[in-house]
Amino acid sequence: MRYLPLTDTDRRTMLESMGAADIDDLFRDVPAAARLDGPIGDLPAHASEMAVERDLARMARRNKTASDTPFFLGCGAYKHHVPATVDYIIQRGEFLTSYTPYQPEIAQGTLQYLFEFQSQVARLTGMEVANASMYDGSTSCVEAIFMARRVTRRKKAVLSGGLHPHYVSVAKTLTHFTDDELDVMAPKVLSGAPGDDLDDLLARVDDETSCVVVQNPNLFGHIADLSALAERCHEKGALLIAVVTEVVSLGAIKSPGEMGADIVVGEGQSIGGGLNFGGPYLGLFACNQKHVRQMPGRLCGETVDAEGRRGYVLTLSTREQHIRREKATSNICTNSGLMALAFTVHMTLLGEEGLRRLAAVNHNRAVEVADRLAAIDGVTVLNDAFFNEFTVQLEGESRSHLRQMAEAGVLGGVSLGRLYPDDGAIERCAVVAVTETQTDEDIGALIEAYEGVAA
Amino acid sequence: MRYLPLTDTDRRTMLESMGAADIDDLFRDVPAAARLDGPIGDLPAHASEMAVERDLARMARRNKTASDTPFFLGCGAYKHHVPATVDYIIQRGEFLTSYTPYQPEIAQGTLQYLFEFQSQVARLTGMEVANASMYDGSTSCVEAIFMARRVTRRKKAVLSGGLHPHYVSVAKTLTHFTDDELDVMAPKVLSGAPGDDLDDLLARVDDETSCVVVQNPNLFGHIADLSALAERCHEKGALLIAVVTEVVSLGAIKSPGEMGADIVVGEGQSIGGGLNFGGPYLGLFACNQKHVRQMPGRLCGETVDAEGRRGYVLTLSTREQHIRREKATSNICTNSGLMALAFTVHMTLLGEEGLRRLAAVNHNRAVEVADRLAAIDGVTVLNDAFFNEFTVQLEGESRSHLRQMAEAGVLGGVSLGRLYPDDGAIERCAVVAVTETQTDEDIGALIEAYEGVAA
Amino acid sequence: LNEPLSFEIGSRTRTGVDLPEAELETSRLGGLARTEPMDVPGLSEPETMRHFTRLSRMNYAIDMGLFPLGSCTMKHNPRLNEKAARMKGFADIHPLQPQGTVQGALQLIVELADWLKALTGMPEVAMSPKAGAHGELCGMLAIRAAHEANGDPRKTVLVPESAHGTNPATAAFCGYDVDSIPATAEGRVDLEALKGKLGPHVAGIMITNPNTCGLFERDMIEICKAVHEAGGYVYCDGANFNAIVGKVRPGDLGIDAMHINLHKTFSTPHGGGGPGSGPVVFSSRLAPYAPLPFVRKASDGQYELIEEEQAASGSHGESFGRMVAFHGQMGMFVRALAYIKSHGADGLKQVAEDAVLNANYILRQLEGVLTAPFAGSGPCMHEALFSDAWMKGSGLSTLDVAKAMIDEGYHPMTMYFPLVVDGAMLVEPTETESKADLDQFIHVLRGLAAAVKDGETERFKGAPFYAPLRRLDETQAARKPRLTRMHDEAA
Amino acid sequence: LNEPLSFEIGSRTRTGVDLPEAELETSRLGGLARTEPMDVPGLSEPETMRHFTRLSRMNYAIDMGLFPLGSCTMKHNPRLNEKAARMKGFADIHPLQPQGTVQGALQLIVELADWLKALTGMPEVAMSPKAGAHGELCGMLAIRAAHEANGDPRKTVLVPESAHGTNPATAAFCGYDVDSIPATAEGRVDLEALKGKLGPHVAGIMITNPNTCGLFERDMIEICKAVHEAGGYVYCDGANFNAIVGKVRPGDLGIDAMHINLHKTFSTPHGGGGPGSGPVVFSSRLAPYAPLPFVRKASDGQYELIEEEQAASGSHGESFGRMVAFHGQMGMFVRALAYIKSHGADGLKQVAEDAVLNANYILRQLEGVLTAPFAGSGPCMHEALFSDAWMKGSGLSTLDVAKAMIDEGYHPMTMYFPLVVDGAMLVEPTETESKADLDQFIHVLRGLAAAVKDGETERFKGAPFYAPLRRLDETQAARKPRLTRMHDEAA
Repeated sequence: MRYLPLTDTDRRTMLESMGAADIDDLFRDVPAAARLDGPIGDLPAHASEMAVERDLARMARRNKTASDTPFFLGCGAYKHHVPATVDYIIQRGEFLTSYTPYQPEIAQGTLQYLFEFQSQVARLTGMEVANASMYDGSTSCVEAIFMARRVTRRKKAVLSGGLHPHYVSVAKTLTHFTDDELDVMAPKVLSGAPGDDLDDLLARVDDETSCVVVQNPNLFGHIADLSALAERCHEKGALLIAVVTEVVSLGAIKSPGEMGADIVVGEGQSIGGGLNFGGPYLGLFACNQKHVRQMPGRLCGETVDAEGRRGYVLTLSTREQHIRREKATSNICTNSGLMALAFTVHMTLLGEEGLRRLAAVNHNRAVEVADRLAAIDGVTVLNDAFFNEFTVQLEGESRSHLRQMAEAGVLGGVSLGRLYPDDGAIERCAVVAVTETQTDEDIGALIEAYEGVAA
Repeated sequence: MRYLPLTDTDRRTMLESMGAADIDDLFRDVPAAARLDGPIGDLPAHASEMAVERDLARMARRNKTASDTPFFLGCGAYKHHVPATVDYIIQRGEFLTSYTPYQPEIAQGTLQYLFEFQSQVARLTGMEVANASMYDGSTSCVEAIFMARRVTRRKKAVLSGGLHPHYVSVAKTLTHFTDDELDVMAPKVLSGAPGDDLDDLLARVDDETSCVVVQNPNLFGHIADLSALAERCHEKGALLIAVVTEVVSLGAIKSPGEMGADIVVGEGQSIGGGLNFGGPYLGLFACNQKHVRQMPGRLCGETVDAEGRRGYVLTLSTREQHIRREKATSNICTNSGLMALAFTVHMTLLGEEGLRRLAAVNHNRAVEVADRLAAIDGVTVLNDAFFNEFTVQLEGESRSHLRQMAEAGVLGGVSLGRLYPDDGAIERCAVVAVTETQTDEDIGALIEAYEGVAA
Repeated sequence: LNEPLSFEIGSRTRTGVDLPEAELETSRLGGLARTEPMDVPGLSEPETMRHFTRLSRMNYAIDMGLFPLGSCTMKHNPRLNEKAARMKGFADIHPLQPQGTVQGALQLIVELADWLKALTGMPEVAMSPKAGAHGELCGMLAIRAAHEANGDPRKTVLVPESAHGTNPATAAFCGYDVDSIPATAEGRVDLEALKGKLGPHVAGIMITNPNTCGLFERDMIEICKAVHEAGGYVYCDGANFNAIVGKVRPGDLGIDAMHINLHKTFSTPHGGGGPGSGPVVFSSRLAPYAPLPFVRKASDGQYELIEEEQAASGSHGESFGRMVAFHGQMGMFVRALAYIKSHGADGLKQVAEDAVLNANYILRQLEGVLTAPFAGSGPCMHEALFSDAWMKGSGLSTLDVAKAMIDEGYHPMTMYFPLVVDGAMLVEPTETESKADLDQFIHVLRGLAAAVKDGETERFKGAPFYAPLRRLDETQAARKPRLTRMHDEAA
Repeated sequence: LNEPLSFEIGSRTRTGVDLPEAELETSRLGGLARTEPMDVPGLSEPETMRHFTRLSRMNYAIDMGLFPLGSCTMKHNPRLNEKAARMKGFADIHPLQPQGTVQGALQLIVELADWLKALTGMPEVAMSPKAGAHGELCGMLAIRAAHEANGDPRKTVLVPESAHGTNPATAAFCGYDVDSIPATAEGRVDLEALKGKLGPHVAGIMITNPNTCGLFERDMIEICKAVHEAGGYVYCDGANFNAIVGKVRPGDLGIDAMHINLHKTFSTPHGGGGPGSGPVVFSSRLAPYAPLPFVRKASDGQYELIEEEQAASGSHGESFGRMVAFHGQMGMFVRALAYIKSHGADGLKQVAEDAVLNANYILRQLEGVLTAPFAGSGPCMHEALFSDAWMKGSGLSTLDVAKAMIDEGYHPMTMYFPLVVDGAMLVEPTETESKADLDQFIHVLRGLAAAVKDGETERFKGAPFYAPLRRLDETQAARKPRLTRMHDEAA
């Protein structure tokens, strides 16, 4: 077997050296009743690299890829161009095959990029500090709710109607057995500002509220000014948690920090990451310095070595499970290292200038597409403010229309019926995302597809 | 422009520092008549990575690839499976973006793999030494002819009829203006042993002959025992140059060294290299120690450093052009470094055991395919001895038949009419190559395709 | 040679991408156009390449040498896996595409799930957990959900003292009290003590097997029986499954839930800290509570995704819900399946055998030099545990030895874990080390042990001397944390 | 930490591939089955990965820092190029496939050829030469063929004394005598001396422009005129085309043939010594003699390959023939075109400007410290030339300074070339260096110059101290060459 360096001779020599008769001698502590005789039957035997590659390629070919088709899906996962440099860097064995940097003397590569990553995320979100990343946006979000509980010592979280329904589900699941209380608002199909009802949200914040969770741009693509909400939260002693699932938007719109958010969580997949059918992704988590000791997840900090040279270490690990065990801030003991590296490399290539340009291309093209779709009879664009995705309402149920487009080779958006199956008004909606990756031909195909189903 | 780090501010500062008014001040030595005013018209401006990638991908998609189709072409370029490890290693920046190892203290990585490469090539070919590679098989071949002239001080080279016609062309081109004499034999469509007529070849070796060049397996896939020819050459004071275009064959058949060759040249693309539409490939060049100072190309040798540690350097460069100028053994001043690295890595993964197995799979499958083709009415298999490719003769001109198969999606071999356009017997022939990469379905499709054209 | 921060060499106006200088249309931004600077520096592409290449060269990695971190299972990461994960058909598909357009992706998830079920002998698997600790959470939530469904929400989870820190943290996260079970003198769970703690308040046990002392829990079947009889469930921390894959099926031991760290057993790269993936297998008793989503092969041969909508109307009504957005770590699934198919059933069995053989070889070659507290407890499994007793009186610690290993060209072993042993050194070679590499490692450790005994204190106290940096001041880092580049710091 | 040879750690029976243990059928091998051992060791995949990863880490590379090798043009190698070259549609097609199945590949060759013709202002290009020196050969063979066709086979080629060694070697290879032209005191070709050597025996001149002193040959148009008037052809060594691409078209200067090193001007990776690619552009006077094969876009929009068969019956009957099997370095063509399209016409002009600006910056910043013999000859082009005059009397040589640069973290500059200057140091930064990196380099060289003047001899004589190895004994290597691992050496 190509991955196993021991030869049969090695094996014999080693067994002899320890006085073992055979390999099963070393498994003698396994209860006899549970020992397997030989390879598990029914399962195939080992295969050559060529055979495995061919087998997997066959499965890969059964999927319609975003690059090979006019593609307009978003809702928490976005298709952006990732420079080839990014993938080269994350494949270098020194990054790919290293461990968590617990030995900082031989892990400065990982530690320094984490410090750069934390700095980039903090600046983009308008916060003071950020952690070294989490599993994904949805888990960052629920961790923020738990953090708000620790900070405010209150248990009621208000979740806005524009929050991604998967994020809502995750929050429900993880708070179900704790005594947290969730006040989950239903999404509204409002013309002009679909998703959240900010006035209603404002009204729900009271002295029991630990936090308000609001997504911006929200699931429906709408963007809102969160300043009043932040003010209200702070009056009542609650924290405002802002969720960003399309981090490229931060190149064009006010950061949550500038609008007064206390914690910003998000999905960082858009920068450096591919679609990957939903994972691995990159959870972002940022807050202000005063709350840092209640923050979950790994943190990298600057220090000096024995000769006074600058260096980086994992720090504040007294919050973490391997030290605090059941009193830890979270049970999480990993981050999303390679995805964070991909983010850092891509963000370094972009810089502020590049991100601004990228955001402008995304937004301007989205405006163009929205206007062209709005011109179709039977298609209504609900948003008046959006970044790179927006909601269209059709005259009938959108899911079958979108399947029909897919069969004709156009992936024309996310049908909200899939995410909110029981709501008649929402079932007529779809979210259309536009990035720098669609060609003019792709856009033409999209318009034609909507004309086809609206007709 | 993403590859250019200077900013406009940098440019201004730098120009000022040297008292230059503008950049064109630095180009003032260019005659005014030849200076361009601005970017060359008609040519497009710079483009984003995404745009360039898309543009090239569009061209790439217009080609029918060997993996996506039943594919049986050989004749000097072979489709083999290359392990993913190989491509990872050759992409590491430390190998990919390094220079010729003239500074051995910071180039031991390159130098040591070259030493390993030379050792591997020497052992596979059955020779004592090998160089660090050349452009490709065809240029190695003509360099061997020149080397034989230097060694023997004779000028007549005899080229066998089984030598790849491109190799013959290259030899003709490069000897045309020197006073070398080439005796080029015509290929023979002999049943049993197509390509060479060894008896005729033997008869042509005389006291004027500097070398005999014979390919094994030859272009027609036939393999022959070269021992008698070697003996004859040595009697007459000539060198035997053996050409190997399918280096995997050395895992199954006697090495040219064992059969008495004095120089072995070849194409190493089969190990570690892709098809790449013909380039870059890997020229192999091996000979015995006594002729090493007449050898062309780069050589890596073992030595020690100032502290006595083993190390490697480029050596015997007094043969080379940067020292000897017009008296150099060759004008070549590069090798095929990355391809040699790919060969070395792949060969290290294979080892003797793996190469033997690989060769056995190739040969055994080729035998099976040959037998199945021979069973078709109207198809004759000419070879009785072959490694992984063989010649079939059809009842009509093969080229149109093979084009017809290609249109039906089967790349069923190389039509010899393309390589020898004016020979009626040969125009009915095609060479079919079988490696480890064809599936049973591919073979089924091939048989069906031949049945179709023979019918 | 320190590498500066990108913040020190880049600038706000430089960029390594070529994008049009389009002016942002602001009329559709609701008055929210960003005006504050981001202050994120950009670099040209060549500068970026060098910056990160140089950084990478300050790391140690499995590609460079033995990585003997016990319990972390740093094994060879095949590049075939990387190549497969980058096939466009897997890497370039959206999680919310119509299912008809992602049949191959769903098929891959089902194939991997089938392998995991077959290898563990358990009937159900949840694929979505994003890492080992997330898998633990998944398993414990299922246990909690099962008890709730039974109308008997118990309060306590038993955890052996040798457990990974994530175990008690996870139990607490699910709202449980944690009660610790002591170890026997031979390093295993004390069965009698365990039985003494069982009762109607006990929701279950979280047990690691092979355990973190590197030993197989001989009494596993009895432990499971006892817990089941007391109405509890058995969660197994599957971090060490690589020691027994293909040799023992956890389902045959009586386990109810176990997570599998794909990177440990199935070689997905650790990546300096993730991304991980931690599918959880379930017994039939817990299967109904497993989280959404699922992927199933329907009777018509189509693969289908079962999410909230289908579950509400179907057979997954008892699922405890969703743990993550979308469907889990697809990229890791592809890598793991590539590895599994490469090994096959015979190869995976060989993996466990070689991992255990290599660890025992190290244990036996070093037990006379270092202290191996459980050397008499039978063969170890995939890792060999040593304590610091052998260097008592030298003035040196486990940490010093670990740092000295860096100067010998090795990453240190796991230190001070498990907690049941003083100054623990936990060595896990994995199956992808050759005998020659093990012999070299043993030789180096023997040399270091001799140096300790010879009183070469400075060589240890000052170590590492030959790493990119000397020892770092962790106290200073934690006292006044500097976690980001300040805006006002000079470039 | 020396890395052993694979021959020392591997074995004949170990393998890192999984292939069936099929028995070789010998009946169809004509009695020629191999019996002698190959003695080529195999390693498992993890061992192979480590072996070559460790080896790689002993190299210096452009990805790690400035690589100031004059005349070698070590510039950034974009990874986009690597990605494009690996697209299956380019990497996985056979050179002898029916042309209808490779239209995209032929199109790519035509597109690149069109760019090269437009950038050089020349009407024809031969794409097949495999490297720069191979391109030289191509150009000189065309010149020879043209003279033969004119019935006037001349005997002599003029080559300036500052030329690359490949120039005289190539001329000799084509059967010419080489006559050397002296340089003027300002480092350019001596026009009068040149004119004096012209005559009916002169086939042509091989001239490098910008020349190897880093200077543009001001008299280039006159040189070409004089050579043409004498019935000769002008071959230009295009190694330094990167200094003028987009600024000057060689065709406008009167050149008849010029090779282009794709790696120097168009960033294909150097790869530690190849593979290269050296297309040759031709004036209309030489175009008929250009080698086979060609690719052409036919009137029906199809791309077609013109090989021996078509040439014999068509318009390429005067071609001097074929230089290589198949059609040239496709993989390099893809990379070069990716680079060219990325830059576009505006970017390529900027490439030349920045390359020249960076070199002049170094020249002017260092001319007061080192000796710059041609500093008064006008601006340099893409490289700055220094001599060793500034360190006369120090007992140190150019070599010593170069080796000391290694300890400062740099690859040395080109040494002892061109030959027209004593102890030459030829520095070429290229356009892909930032100002900050140039300033750092200048700072280091100033420091070294000061150290030379301060008599810190040992720092130079012993250098490098901080490289993987110290200075290597090249004499021993050449005296009794050990070029391969001996069969009888111990493992």
